[in-house]
Formats: sequence, C-alpha cells, structure tokens
Amino acid sequence: MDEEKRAVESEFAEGDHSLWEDNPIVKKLREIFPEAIISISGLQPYPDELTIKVKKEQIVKVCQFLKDDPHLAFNYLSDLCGVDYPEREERFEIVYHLYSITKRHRLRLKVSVKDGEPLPSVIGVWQTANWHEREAYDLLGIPFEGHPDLRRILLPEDWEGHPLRKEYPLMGYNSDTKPD
Amino acid sequence: MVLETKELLLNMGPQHPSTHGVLRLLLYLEGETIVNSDPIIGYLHRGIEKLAEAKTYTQFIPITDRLDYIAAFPNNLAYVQTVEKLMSLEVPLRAQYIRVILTELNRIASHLVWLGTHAMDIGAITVFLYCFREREIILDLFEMVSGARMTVNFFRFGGVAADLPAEFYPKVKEFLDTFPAKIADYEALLTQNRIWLARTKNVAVISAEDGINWGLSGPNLRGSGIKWDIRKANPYAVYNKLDFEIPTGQMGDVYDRYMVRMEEMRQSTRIVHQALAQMPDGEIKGKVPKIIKPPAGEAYSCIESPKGELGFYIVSDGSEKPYRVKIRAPSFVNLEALPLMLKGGLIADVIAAIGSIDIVLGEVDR
Amino acid sequence: MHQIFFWGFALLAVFSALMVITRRNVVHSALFLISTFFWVAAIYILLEAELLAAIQILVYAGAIMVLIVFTILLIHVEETKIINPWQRQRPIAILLGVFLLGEIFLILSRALFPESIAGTALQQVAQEGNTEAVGKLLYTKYLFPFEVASILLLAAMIGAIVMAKREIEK
Amino acid sequence: MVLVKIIIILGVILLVVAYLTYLERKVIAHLQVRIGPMRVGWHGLLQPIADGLKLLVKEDIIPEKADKWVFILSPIICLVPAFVVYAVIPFSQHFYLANINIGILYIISISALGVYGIVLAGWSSNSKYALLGGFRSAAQMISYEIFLGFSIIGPLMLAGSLNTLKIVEAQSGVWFIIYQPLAFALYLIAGIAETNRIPFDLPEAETELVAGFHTEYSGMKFAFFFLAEYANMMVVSSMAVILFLGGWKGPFLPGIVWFAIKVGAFLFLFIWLRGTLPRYRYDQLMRIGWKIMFPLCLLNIALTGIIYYLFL
Repeated sequence: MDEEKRAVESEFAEGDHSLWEDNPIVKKLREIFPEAIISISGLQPYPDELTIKVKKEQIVKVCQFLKDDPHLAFNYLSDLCGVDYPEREERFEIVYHLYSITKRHRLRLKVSVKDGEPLPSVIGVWQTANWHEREAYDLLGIPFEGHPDLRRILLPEDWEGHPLRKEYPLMGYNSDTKPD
Repeated sequence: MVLETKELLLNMGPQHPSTHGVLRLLLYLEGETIVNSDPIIGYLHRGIEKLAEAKTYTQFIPITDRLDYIAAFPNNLAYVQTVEKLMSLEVPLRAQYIRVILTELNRIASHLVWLGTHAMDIGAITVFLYCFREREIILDLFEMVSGARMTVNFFRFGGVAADLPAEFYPKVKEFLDTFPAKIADYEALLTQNRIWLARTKNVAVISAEDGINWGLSGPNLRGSGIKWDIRKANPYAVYNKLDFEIPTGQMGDVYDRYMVRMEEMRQSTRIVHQALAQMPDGEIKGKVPKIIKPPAGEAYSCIESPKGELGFYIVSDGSEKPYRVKIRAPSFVNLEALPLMLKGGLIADVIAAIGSIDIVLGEVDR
Repeated sequence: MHQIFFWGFALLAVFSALMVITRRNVVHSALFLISTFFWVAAIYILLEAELLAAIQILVYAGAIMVLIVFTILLIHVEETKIINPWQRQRPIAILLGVFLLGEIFLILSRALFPESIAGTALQQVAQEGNTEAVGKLLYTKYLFPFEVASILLLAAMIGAIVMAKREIEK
Repeated sequence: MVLVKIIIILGVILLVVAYLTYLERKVIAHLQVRIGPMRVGWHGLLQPIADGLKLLVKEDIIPEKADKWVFILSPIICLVPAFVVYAVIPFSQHFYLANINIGILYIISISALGVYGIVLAGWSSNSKYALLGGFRSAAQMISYEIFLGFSIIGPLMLAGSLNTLKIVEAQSGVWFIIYQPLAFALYLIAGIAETNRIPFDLPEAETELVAGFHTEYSGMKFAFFFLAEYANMMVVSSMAVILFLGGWKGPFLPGIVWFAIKVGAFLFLFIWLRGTLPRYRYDQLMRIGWKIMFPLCLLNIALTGIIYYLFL
C-alpha cells in the first residue's frame, strides 16, 4: 500500500511541468487563468496526454473559456469520470477529457474534491455531461451542484453504497457469494 | 363540460422486441405523440470497471469482449492500445495490419447486425435474414482466426495472439469480392423504397451543433454532417497508410445515419482489401515484458469503433492491476441524446430512432 | 315459424335494450346496444327488408357504434363506474319516454302512414327488388328530405371537426 | 342439405386457413433464403396441425385486471364474422351457400363487425400496448372500410347489382379489372389495410406495440385472432376475384379450380408483400387513406358514372 501510495502521489502531485510549458494550450490558459491552474502533467511524448489540474471553484469558467475560445475550441466533451484516492485529503479526482472536433486536439482537465463536497456541474457548457455526472454520482458518490436531474443511473434507486470507491468490496456489501 | 386530456405514460421495455436488449424507456405520450422520454439503463450493469481493478492487465482483455459484444475486436484494440501507450510498447507492422483487417471486418459485422435489426424494427424482415447470412461468413472468419465467433479475446499487448491462418486469405478474398453486390441487394430493398423513405426521412433529426453538444460520435454524428472520424482525424494503427472516404449526411435524420453506415460498409471492404495487399511479413508480437506492469501514470486512448469514439482511460499505480479503468462507451453517450431526437415524434419513430443510433446495451451499462 | 323467430328476436332486442340502460360499465352498455341493433336488423330480415337490415348493421353497428366505443375507451372507465346511472335526469327521461310512447301509439292506432305509399312500395319491391325500390324512392319522391339530411350531417361533421381541433403548439 | 354444405365449407375453409399459415411460412422462408418448417411431416406439411394442437393445449391466461367477459368474447367477435361472410361467396356457378340480392353489402356489413373484436380485445386486456393497438386498428379499419366500400362502387355500377352471382355473370365477356383498373388498385390497397397486413400491419406492429391488441392473449383465444386474420385475407381475396377477375370463370378447368387459382394468386401477393416491404407509420397511413385514396375513389365513381351514362 505504501509503495502504491507513493507512486500515485508522485505522479499526480509533482508531475514534470517543464516539458509542457511550451504547449500553446498551456500558454493560453496561464495567460487567462493564472491563479486557477494547480499543476500541469502528462505522459510524454504524447501531445494528447496534456493534463491540467485546476481549482474546482474555477472549473466551469475554465471549461466555458476552453469551449468558446476560437483557437482552442474544445467543443466536445469526450468523457467525464471520477477516480478515488482514499488516502488523499481531497479524495476524489474528477477527470474531464476534452476534444476539439475542429482543431483535432485533446486536453485532460482535473479537479479534486473532498468526500461529499459538491462540485459545480458543467452541463451548462456541454449537455453531454449530464449522464457522465450522473454516473460519477452513482458509482462514486460525488454530488454535482446545479445538475438538473442527479439520480442514480446504472444502479437501482435503492442501492447501498458507491461501488467504485476503493473500500467497496468487489462482491458488494450483502453478497453471499465468494469470489473465486 | 370540459374534457381533460391526460398524458399517457408508456413503459417501453426492459422486455420489448425493439429496445435492442434491456433498455427501458419511459414515454410520456399525448395520443401517440411523444412529449418527453426518459431512458432507464443499468439492467445489464456488470460492474466491469470495478472488476478491472481486481484483475491483472492481461486478465482484463477477455472482459473487454463483453462490452460491445457484437464488435469485440474494436474493444480489444482500444484497451490494448491504451496499455501499450502507457508502457510505450512497439507493435510490429504485421500485427498492426492484422488488427486493422479484423477490426474492419468486425465493423462490417456490427453494421450488418445494426442494419438487420433496424430494418426489421421498421417491418422489413427479409433484410434481417440477408444481413445475418453475410454476418455468418464474417463470424466464421473470426472463428478461423481466434477460435471464437463473438468473444474473440485475440489482441495482446504489443501484438496479436496468433498469425492469420493460411485458409483465412482465400475465404476473406471471396467474401470481399461478393460483399459489394450484397450491399446492393440490401439497398435495392430499402434505399429507394417509398415506405422506407417515409419512415426514415426527417425522423429523429439532430443538428450538427446539438450532436456535438450532446457528445454524439461515430456514424450518428457523421449523419448530421460532421466529417469527423478518429481513423482520419487522429490516425492510430496503420490507418494513415490506407485510402478511404468518410461518408457524411446532411440532415441528421434516421435516413442519413442509414446512408452513412451503408457507405461505411463499402469503405471497410476497401480498407480490408488494401490492408491485405500491403501487409508485410514479420513478427506478430513485439518485445513485451513477461509481467505487464505499466509505470505509474495515466493514459487515454480512443479508436473509431463501429458505434463511435470508444476510449479507455487507465490510471496505473505501477502494480500489476490497473488502479482505475474508465471506459468511454460510445453507445452510452449516443443513447443520452435519444430523448432529444424523440421529442415531438410518434411511437413508431421511437423504434426507428433507437435502431438508427445503433446502441449495444452491454456497452451502455458496462 | 315466422312468429317464433319474430318473438325470439324481439325479446332479445328488448332484453339487450334493457341491459344497455342498466349496466354500470359503459363498455358493456355499448356492447348491448350493438346487440340491440343486431336483433332489430334480424327483424328487418323477417320483414323481407334485407337492404334495410344490411344498412342497419353497416351504419349503426358497424360505423356509429365503433365511433362511440372508440370514444368510450378514451375515457377512464374506472371513473365512470362510480357514476350512478339513476341521476337527476330521471324526471326528464320519464317525460320524454311517455311522450315517445304516446307518439308510437298514435301512429299505430290511427295508421298515420298513408296506405298509398306503403302499397306502391310493396309493389315495387315485388317487381324489382328491395335495393332498387329504396334507391328509386330516395332519389325521386324523397330527394329533398334526403339532400336536406345530407347537408345537416355535413354541417354537423364540420362543426365537430372545428370544435375538436385545437392548436398544437410546437 | 344446407347443413351439409355449411359443414363442408366451414371445414374446407378452416383447413385452407390453417394451410395458409403454412404457405406463408414456406414462401417467406424461401424469399429469405431459408427453408422454413421441415420437421413435422414431409416438408413440414403437418406443421399447421401441430401448431393447432399446441395452441389447443396451451395454458389459457386471462390477466387479473382484465374485463373477463369482454376478454373472452372479443376473439369470438373477431372470428365469427370472418367465417359468416363465406355464406354468400360463390365458389363456382353452382357451389354457394346462399344467393341473396345484397350479397356484397352483406359481406361488407358483416365484416365491419370484426373491428369490435379487435377494439374490445385491446380495451379489455387492460394493457397499454393492447389499448394502443386497439385504437390504431379502430381508426385504421373504420377509415379503410370506407375506401374499400367506395372502391367497389365502380364494378357494382357496371354490374348493376349487389348480387355476387350476377356480378360474376356480368363479367362473362370482359373482366372488370380491364374497365376498372383504378378501382382495382384502390381495392387492393384498402384490402391489405383492412386485413392488417404489411405494410399496413400497425395494429399488431410487433416491434412497436409488442403484439398490439392481442398482446395479452394466449392459447386458443390467440389462435382465434390468428385464424380470423387469415380468414379475412381469404375474404378480401375472394371479393377481389368476384368483383374484378370474373369469379369462377375461365377456360377448360372447372369453375371451382379457377376460383381457387385466382384466390391463391392474391394470397401469394399478400405474402410476397410481407417479405418485401417495411411498415408505414400510423399518421402516414391515415394521410394516404384520406388524402389520396379517398379522392381517387370519388374520382373513379364519377368517371364511371359519366362514361357509363355517355357510352353504354
């Protein structure tokens, strides 16, 4: 566990900023939202792995800007999901995969929230976020603020717990069956 | 006396002949006109993403077969490709070509299932049987290659499980030579048919702008006129060496989506032809460590599956098991836009619309 | 033989008619009304008025009642079941009933139908058959009332469409 | 004597209807490069009987919330008119049950009653799919009955009679299909719609309304609806043969054989269409009916009247 924890922490908290600083997307964002960016990372040498972590209060603003700016034009939200890091203080990381159909480039946005802490919804920016956010709420229990219809999507209404949290047992809480 | 009209709530599914699996749709009707609708999913939820965290990287390959179970090769490819990106693995050229051949054949098979069921939903039963006749040949080819017809579990990190058998080549050539005539057969039954036109033109329309906003991908978005295909836009495997067209529609109605997929089948035939001609000799598997242990990090990689953008987001903590796997399933996102397409339509349009967005519930629910 | 059939049909018709007004379920009432029409048509056949019988079934049982049933089905039957069939309309209904009965009695006893019409009609039927006789009478002697009735029905139809039509906001 | 005839006709019709289902399955199968039923008897020839037996012994389910009596009555209401109309159909010059003056009117008025079976089945099942199916068929059948009625007025004017025998006799020289091609086309469309067949099979559109009005039916009651549909197909075909194709008339072969051949051709057409065409949508069906077929029917009647008055 310790080894795991260290590995995860090192990748996401530290990250190698310098390699990405020349990227035009990073430059633009640094210029417009100098205080919103927490960190910049991403797997090299893939330009579509650019990852920017931002402050959660700013997420909707940043998203709206990324979508509206004619040079960035991130008009397409590919995916939105949550990742659980139980050992961190801000336990959940919500990952937005943006894509620009006109410019053909990708960007990964990230924010972190504590357990139970509401995150502003980005439905206003991309309609498609609706079901993705419901899924994140369903499987991880992340509440989204301003979501018009936040209810479980994959699991039944009366389901207990959020399966993708790390402490959730693989076979569920009330299962009689044992894993092989 | 004032007569009040009441909204009728119709529960379509989860057991219904044309919801293509276990999709449940709540339809709020006024007469037969749809005022609102709410897709309810999750009946096939198997917790695949949770399962991934408990399996090793290799153990998860067969599980990807069960996502979009009528197009298993693309699922394999998307997953394998993401792990390869994470580990910076080289894939030999021959393996790349084998991957392309099989995924394109699978695209044809998937589109044939779509066409057959879609046409049957609208009442043309014969097309269904014609389509399954051709799909049978493709499944036989898959069996020849992988030993399985549907859950193929064939791609490996850094390559493929085995080389194509010698008897594969004549069979696939024969199929490719006869298939365009078969497409013409389907089209003869549908494309110019007045009833087909009446049922599909201007039905379940979605504009390009809405399509992007709601995250549509694949043929559904191309039907609305957006010329975006990941094979061309961000080429993976060896697609940049192959020559093919991206068909698009204009209106974004059921008919355009139909025409796009019909043309895609022809283009896939072309691609397989070229790939077979260009395929070099050589290794089918690159240098891969015995134990798959990607360095800590994260990667997202997507392909153009028959349904649209199929992406895998994998977070690795450096161990043998993935820390988190998120599957960006095209059907899940495409289904989300269904209520938008249905609004103001009739009950009969519901099945035309469901058929036209080509969802597979295994992928929607995961 | 004739007599037995007549009484059988007549009793069935009256029985059905009674069931129409006593059933609480509107759909059942409608079903019995159809059966009433059917038995009345049977009596027409006994009177050798086949055309009338066929028209009776075609128009009343086959068309008008279908529309009535159609309308009834659109209403929630559970709600209509609660309504008491014996309502305040009773006095008016009795009044109208008595009036109608008196009318029928008058017609039958004084034989208000002129002999001559009945006579010629019967002759024509014998000569050229039922259908032709009805057709000829309708288009010669009764042309004016026939056309007036058509216009009336047309007006009613247009009125119904105008009333039922409502703007559907997009 | 009449009773014997009734029994013969009913028996034959039942058998033919049963084998019509077999024919349909075989023809469709061959259209779809399959072979169809092969297991029961030689080339599956006993399949309809096996099917009948299966339906007979199957559990008969009545939904708890259904209106029991109406639910039971509906299949009967549906089936009886479909068989009663055969009383006036002349299978050959001498083989018929009744020769009445208003033959065609009789067929139309009796078959008009069949719609109750469908509407009430839809209502009494207490299921939304069945109800929607019932509504659709009510609207469809009422409308298309009108077009059916109007489309045959042309031939009736030419024959100058409603009597089925006289109509056939009037076609001794030329079949009415030559004089009345438009009426024939209209009749055919209306007939297909009236029998709820593809492309007008909306009341039971499987893929939308599950099975439409008979979703909740099983066993023999379901079989009744099934039989009624096929019996109606035969009625519509027989009427077409009588009104447009000269009934039993034809060279060499005996009348009844000619009649069977002509009816068979129609039935094949019905099946062929099912193997080829998709299904119309409800509003499209209504639009075709009222905005295209109805004016054409009226036009045909007017033209027939004018030509008849001027030239004949």
